[in-house]
Amino acid sequence: MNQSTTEIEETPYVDATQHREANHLGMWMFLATEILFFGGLFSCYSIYRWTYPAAFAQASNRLDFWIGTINTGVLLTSSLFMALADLAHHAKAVRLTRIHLSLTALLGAVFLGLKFYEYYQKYVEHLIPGPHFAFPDAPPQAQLFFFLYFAMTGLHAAHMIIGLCALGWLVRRTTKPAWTARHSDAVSIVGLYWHFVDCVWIFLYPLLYLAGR
Amino acid sequence: MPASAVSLVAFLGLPARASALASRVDALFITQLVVSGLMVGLLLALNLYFLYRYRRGAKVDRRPLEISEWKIETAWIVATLVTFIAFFFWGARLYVDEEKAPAVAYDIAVTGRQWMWDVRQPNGRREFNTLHVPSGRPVRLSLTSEDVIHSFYVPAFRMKQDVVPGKRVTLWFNATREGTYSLFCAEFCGTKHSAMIGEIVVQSPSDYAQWLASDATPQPDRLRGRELFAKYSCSGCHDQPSAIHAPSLVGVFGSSIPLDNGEFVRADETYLRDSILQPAKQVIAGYQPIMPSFQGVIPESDLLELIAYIETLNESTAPTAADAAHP
Amino acid sequence: MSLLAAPIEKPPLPSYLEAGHSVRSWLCTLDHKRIGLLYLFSITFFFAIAAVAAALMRIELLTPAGDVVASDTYNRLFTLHGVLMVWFFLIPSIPSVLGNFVIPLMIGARDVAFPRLNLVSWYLFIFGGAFTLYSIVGGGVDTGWTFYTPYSSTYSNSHVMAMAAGVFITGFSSIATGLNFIVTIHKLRAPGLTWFRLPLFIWSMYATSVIMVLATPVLAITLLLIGLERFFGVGIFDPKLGGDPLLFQHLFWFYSHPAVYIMILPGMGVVSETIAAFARKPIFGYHVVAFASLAIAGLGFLVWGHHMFVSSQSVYAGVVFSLLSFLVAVPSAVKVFSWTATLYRASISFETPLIYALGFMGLFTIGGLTGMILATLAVDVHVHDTYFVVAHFHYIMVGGMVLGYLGGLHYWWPKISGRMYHEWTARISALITFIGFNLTFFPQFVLGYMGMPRRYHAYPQEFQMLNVLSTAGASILAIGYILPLIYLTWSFFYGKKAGPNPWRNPGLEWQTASPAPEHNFETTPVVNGPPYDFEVLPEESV
Amino acid sequence: MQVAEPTRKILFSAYAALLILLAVSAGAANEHFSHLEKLLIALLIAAAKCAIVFWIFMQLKYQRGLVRIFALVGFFWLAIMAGLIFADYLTRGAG
Ligand code: HEA
Ligand code: HEA
Ligand code: CUA
Ligand SMILES: [Cu+2]
Repeated sequence: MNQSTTEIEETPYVDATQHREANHLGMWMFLATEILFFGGLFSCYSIYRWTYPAAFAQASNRLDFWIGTINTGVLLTSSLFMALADLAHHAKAVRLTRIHLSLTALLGAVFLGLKFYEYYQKYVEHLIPGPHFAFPDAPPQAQLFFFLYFAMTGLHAAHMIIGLCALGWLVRRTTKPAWTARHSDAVSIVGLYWHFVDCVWIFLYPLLYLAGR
Repeated sequence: MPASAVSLVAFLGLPARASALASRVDALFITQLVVSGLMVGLLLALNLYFLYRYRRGAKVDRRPLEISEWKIETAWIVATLVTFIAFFFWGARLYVDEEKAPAVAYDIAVTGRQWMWDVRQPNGRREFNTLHVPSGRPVRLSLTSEDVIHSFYVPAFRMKQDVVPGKRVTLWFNATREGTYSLFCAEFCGTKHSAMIGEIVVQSPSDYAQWLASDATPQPDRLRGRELFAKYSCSGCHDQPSAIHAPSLVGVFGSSIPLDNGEFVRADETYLRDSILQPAKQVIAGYQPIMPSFQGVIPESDLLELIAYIETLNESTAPTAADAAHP
Repeated sequence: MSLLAAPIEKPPLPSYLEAGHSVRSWLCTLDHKRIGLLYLFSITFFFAIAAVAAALMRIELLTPAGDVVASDTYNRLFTLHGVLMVWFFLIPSIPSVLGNFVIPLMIGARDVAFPRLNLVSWYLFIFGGAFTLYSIVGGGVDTGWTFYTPYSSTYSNSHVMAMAAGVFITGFSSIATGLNFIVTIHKLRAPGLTWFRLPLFIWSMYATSVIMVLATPVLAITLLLIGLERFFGVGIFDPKLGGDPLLFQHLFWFYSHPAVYIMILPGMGVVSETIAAFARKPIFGYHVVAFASLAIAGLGFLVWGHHMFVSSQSVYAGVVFSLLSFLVAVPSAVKVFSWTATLYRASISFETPLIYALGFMGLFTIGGLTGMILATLAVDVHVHDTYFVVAHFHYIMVGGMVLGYLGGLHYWWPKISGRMYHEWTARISALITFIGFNLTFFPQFVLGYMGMPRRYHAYPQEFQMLNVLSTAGASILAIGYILPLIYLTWSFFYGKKAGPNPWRNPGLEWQTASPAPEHNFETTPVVNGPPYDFEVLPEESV
Repeated sequence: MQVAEPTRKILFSAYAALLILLAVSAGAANEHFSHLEKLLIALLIAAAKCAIVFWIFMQLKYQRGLVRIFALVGFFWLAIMAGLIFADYLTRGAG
């Protein structure tokens, strides 16, 4: 405990390993809360899909299969780059880290772009729940589907935006040598978050886009 | 029930018991009270004794116990578990019994809405915030709500059932004692939740029959309604099958109707009235606006009976050939 | 638990209270002890508002007619009371105030694992509180603390959105605190402090944190769905679209039943500490009591359906939930019995914290046993949503947890303030609370079985007698609350100096100065024995 | 502080597996299976993809027991929630 006092005053930890382990444990615990956060929505979805299979199938077919599929691929690729960034960061390859992080962010942005285009489409087609919702020949429960669709993908998109902010912050950090030298584990922590958000989409894709096929 | 329990009831001021279920629930409740009371008494006695005997400064033996803690822990875990499981079975048994309505029961429809209970007796007689029932025979209430969740609660029957919009639930009881009992709404439902109260009037079957027949207020008459339905040629299009593409009205009342503009409306009385007087205002999705307006054609009294008639249409009362032949 | 090598006679380190006096040094502090105090002030503030609401409700209920306030006002009062008491007072009470203060001290750490997150958590709490206050000032909310749909989502004309947002944000404060505690307890225990050397308060706080972390997100998403439903005008709990209001209830209670254990486990932890401290004996069946906390936390997630016995959920589900509710009561029973057994062959002195703990035991037992009665299907059909339920949860939450909180506050007060409160005033005030409490809430059991529904602004004549008793009790209870507020504040400035270890307790938190120094310990303590080892610190006077 | 971590090769193989699974999932959805079969296929594939991401990308493979438990705990609790809610819906009207 007799290291440089200023450093130790800042943290409650005895050494860097303890600090790192605590950070990881904390992040995983946070992800567990996220599972339950999204889990509430997934449970609602499951109950209604089970109760109104036909309405859900019919409504699901109004989603754009190809955008959904491509977006899944985009996210998976971004996850790969995120993992590579972490690797590069550990190897102290600053430039490579920065490039990988930027690519991750770029793909994330592509995903969001496609997503918002889809939202726009739905707006044009009057598929946004509310007074202007119009879906001729469909049972009322189709609106439930679209409500869930917007709630689930919207929440996911919000998480993506937070992830993008975190990535932007990391990219800026990589330009600061002092930070890189301290070997913070911020990259792997943000990485955990990013991968997790990816996993949410992995489930959203079949449940929303493939339900009616 | 033992005599002591009976006096306990009087002492606690338990509400009147007016259903077959009431005394069975009370018996269970009082047993639980007695067991809990003994438990609290025992703990109190032990604690006070220990507190006094082992107060600081008292000259007493304070050596550690010889028996293993695990044995003692196991003992009381098992003991509580057994007691609890016994109570569980007793309570569950009563509840499951109570859920199964007898095959033959007398059906009364009750609708909850902010903030009143709307009762429709089997012969169509309607009453508000009062429910007349015959004693000594199973009565089955079929409950629904038009807006938010309410809860139909009769303390004297030890009965309660939430009334949920969008679904119909049943509740049955066998009233054993004649008299007037409180009816409460037990689920918070807004401003006048505490005013959504009423009375249950339990009458002998003959009194009840007399009350039912005495019908002071004019009640919509099903046959008369059906007559009007034919007279104004509603049946020509709406009775199924029909050559003209018009929606069936069976079960329409209270349901949610998809309109051609994508919205939904609840088919309440206002909706039915509007549909008759201004049919073009709200057109059901998938139909053409071909119905003529009856504004000024149907007098108000007839209109009321027509609406009342449409409200009664459901699978079991759907017009039959005999009905159709009647006028 | 063993002692530090060196006695604490050296010139003391500056206490955490002296480490800066500026406003900034408080509002931007990362010290868990200061954050604990920030919470102490905030929850006292919210408690006062909620208590005034309770007082108004009790005054209204003096007479059967709804004559003091309008029915809409009354509905806003109990919603306000319930929401503030649950989310802004009781849930943060022991965890965020006492837990924050003593967990690091008890495990020999310098701070919690994420000090910055800890501060963020307080700001979230305040931010959420601000939303809630806004919704109150703007006209209030009338849904009850349970926010049942479709009333809350479509029919209520009140500030549901703002209040839901307030609770939503505060939920994240709760999550952050729980997460912090879990990681702290896993990672920052002093050398030698193995799991079975931990004080029972730490076990119960660990169990509490698990619930906070795993249940609260579901509340968040549920409130979000209500917000969306109000915003769009349609939603998934809307019966018109085929939505099911019961689904809302499932989600709400999936959080809120476990949440009631957030509101009792910390109290149980405090009781374990104080009974051991003033009986000068380890808690009987330490291992069983420790695991009972975890069992309550785990099983507590499986019983939420007992709030829905008459909601028209399936009969089978009702039966299963009833059975599980009985099972979750067993570990609570184990604790009560173990505390009693601890007193056997003990050496008991009647300091205020012990009096509160004894009050807890009695009132929690009564509240718990009536919980068991509520879990009994056929009986609950009758007493659901009556004053029987109101009495049940006040017995546990006020009689149990609030007494536990006050007891813990007194117990650790020397460590927090460095001073002693006036012992006899405190004992008498504990007694007043106990008497006032019983007078307030016992009549409500009877009212409930007689059939008086809850959330009633006006009620039939036959219920008046007992309601008057209850209101009378509440005014006595009020004195019991106001007294500690006065004498504790007084003692903070003028009380007798306490010294590091006024209770001569071997717990780690007592092995440092009072008030604790900024970084808790001069040297990291090393532990080499079980907890509650009173032999090492004999009472001088015996 | 040296921590075990995946190699580039492992990362790329995981990525390849993910893309193949995505293709299978998209393909199967357009084949002639029944709705139930499609749902099962889709969910199994999603679970597999999620497992790969957790195991390799999120490096659970290289973590100790405690972290693995924390990673699973959320799923376990979600299963409790969904399971008991379904227990209600599946048995409604049966009694
Ligand atoms: C801190 C809060 C807290 C705690 C700890 C509990 C604990 C328990 N609660 Fe309570 N409860 C609430 C707060 C709490 N409750 C609230 C706020 C509501 C109302 C919500 C609302 O609608 O607004 C509620 C409502 C509520 C209901 C629904 C009532 C209704 O609306 O119809 C039920 C039903 O089962 C219930 C049961 C239980 C049980 C079985 C326990 C058990 O955990 C109790 C276990 C303890 C014991 C059993 C005592 C000790 C045991 C012994 C000494 C054993 C010896 C005895 C024998 C052998 C007989 N509670
Ligand atoms: C943590 C929990 C907690 C606490 C501590 C309390 C404390 C109290 N509660 Fe509360 N109560 C709830 C949680 C709690 N309650 C909940 C969750 C509900 C359900 C809400 C709902 O239905 O949605 C409820 C509902 C509830 C009702 C039922 C309302 C209804 O259904 O219509 C009643 C009725 O008597 C009541 C009374 C009281 C009283 C008398 C106290 C007393 O302990 C308070 C005593 C205090 C005072 C009497 C005032 C003290 C005064 C001051 C601190 C200074 C103030 C200064 C001035 C007046 C100038 N409560
Ligand atoms: Cu209707 Cu309360
Ligand atoms: Cu509960």
